[in-house]
Amino acid sequence: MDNQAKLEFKSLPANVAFARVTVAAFASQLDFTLNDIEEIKVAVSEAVANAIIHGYDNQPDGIVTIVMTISNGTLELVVGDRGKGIANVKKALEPSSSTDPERMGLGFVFMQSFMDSLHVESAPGKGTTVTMSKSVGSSGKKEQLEH
Amino acid sequence: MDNQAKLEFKSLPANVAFARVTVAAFASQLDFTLNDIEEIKVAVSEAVANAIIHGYDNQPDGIVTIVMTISNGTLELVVGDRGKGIANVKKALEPSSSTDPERMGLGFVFMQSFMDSLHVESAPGKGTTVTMSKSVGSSGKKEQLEH
Amino acid sequence: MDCEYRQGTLFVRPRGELDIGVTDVFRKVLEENLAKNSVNHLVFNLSQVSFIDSSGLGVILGRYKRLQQQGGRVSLVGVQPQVRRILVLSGLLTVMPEYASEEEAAARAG
Amino acid sequence: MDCEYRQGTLFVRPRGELDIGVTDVFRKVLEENLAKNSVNHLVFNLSQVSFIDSSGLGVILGRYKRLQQQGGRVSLVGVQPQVRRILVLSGLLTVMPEYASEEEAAARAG
Ligand SMILES: Nc1ncnc2c1ncn2[C@@H]1O[C@H](COP(=O)(O)OP(=O)(O)O)[C@@H](O)[C@H]1O
Ligand SMILES: Nc1ncnc2c1ncn2[C@@H]1O[C@H](COP(=O)(O)OP(=O)(O)O)[C@@H](O)[C@H]1O
Repeated sequence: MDNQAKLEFKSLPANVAFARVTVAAFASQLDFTLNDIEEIKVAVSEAVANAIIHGYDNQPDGIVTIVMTISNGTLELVVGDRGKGIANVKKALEPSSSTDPERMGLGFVFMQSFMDSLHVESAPGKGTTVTMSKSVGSSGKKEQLEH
Repeated sequence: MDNQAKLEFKSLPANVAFARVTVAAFASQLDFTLNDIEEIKVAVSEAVANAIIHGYDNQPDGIVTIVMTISNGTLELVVGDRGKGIANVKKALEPSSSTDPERMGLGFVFMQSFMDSLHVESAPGKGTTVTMSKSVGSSGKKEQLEH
Repeated sequence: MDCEYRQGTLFVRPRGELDIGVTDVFRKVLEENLAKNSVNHLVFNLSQVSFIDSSGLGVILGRYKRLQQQGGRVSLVGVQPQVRRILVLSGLLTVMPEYASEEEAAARAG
Repeated sequence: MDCEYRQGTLFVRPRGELDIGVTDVFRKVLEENLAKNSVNHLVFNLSQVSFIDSSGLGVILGRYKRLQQQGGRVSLVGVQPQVRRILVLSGLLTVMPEYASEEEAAARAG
């Protein structure tokens, strides 16, 4: 069954947990394992935390959007903000490339590790859009390939 | 802490449970009791089920929206559809006034019983908007008044 | 959904949340079981039901009406607190007896 | 957040989900406790932590760096499976020893 939903919320730290629960509830319409759902929750936390901390510099009046789509056993998530944007996306995607000394620079690494695909589009001053997808059964396949 | 979020989803029966979990997660940012949260879940189920069954006549391509606002210890929910609308809102609000023989006509009764306020606006052919609110501590007060 | 037929009594054991996401299947399974067995007592074991709204209630009430026309009866077992409030508010608990266990419900079948 | 200081060791017992909704408080409580006690061993008891993301990890890593500069050490206790995967992926488990209990961590304080 194909499905689609969109969530919009203020850039408040408390909404990271809210976004996580919402996406997990939507994802549970597919036959993901509990482990898959935990991974999706981490990826959502990272993308939403980035929108709030980096995109909106912790200002609470920004709007973060998440478009969730289920199609053919795949969950696609598009997390968007209209914040400050990223000048060099390629560099931002590298591990430990945080622009904030108090942070680890692992957000994109986690999104990449826990989802099947990650795509980032950004324009300075305009905002950032993070597109991630994960298919049912893909974790098993991934692990098999690695062995 | 004031907060606001908006959820939009397709008019699929499976999304009633999804909407319930999402609103409950948002509501949990206030100090509601578990009982309050259960009541909010019933009210959301009724409003969303009505939008899907009555508003969109069970067609899956409609869009249901829920605007959730937290302000001064009060949760406000606005559940909207762009479906067929209600010709006589006053009559629809009466108990057992279902237009469907397979249904109980208790949806609005439950929304009214479980929330502090209920307001319905509708225009035939345009859609329906159900506005409900509930304040922290109101259930206790209500019961005290009744005794 | 788990159903068991024993000597005129149909035991039904739904699980989870009874809203419009599941009412079609719930109604269909009930109708099939009522059609293939001679049921004079329908027992809803709601001990695994954590949520119900008016759509879920509607399915129970619909089967109640059907059984009543045929001179049968409907009982409830294992109602959880949050489900009980809905049953009370709807008036369903005043027309359907509630028992502590399936055995007790069966014994009182009359 | 529950903190306990005993003979040079600070035991910290956060609960729930460690994301940016709680990291400010988490960091503040840690800094206060590290300021008022002479700590050479910091033990994070994560048995009640059900979720962590890179923001939560950042707070742990930040205290690790601080303790290391002062010649102190940081240990982990009670890491749950879903939290372990994040710790492994981040490399934190390779720099911080993990113990089965607070007692064991304290005993190995060296
Ligand atoms: N939504 C965003 N808006 C603006 N900048 C971002 C956004 N997401 C990520 N970035 C930039 O990319 C860098 C790397 O992100 P990430 O890997 O998540 O690490 P961290 O969040 O720990 O800094 C950030 O430090 C930030 O400069
Ligand atoms: N969103 C809606 N769009 C169109 N009609 C509606 C909507 N919500 C309610 N109604 C009308 O109001 C009536 C009463 O609603 P309700 O009290 O929830 O009872 P029920 O859903 O059991 O019929 C419905 O039968 C329907 O005709």
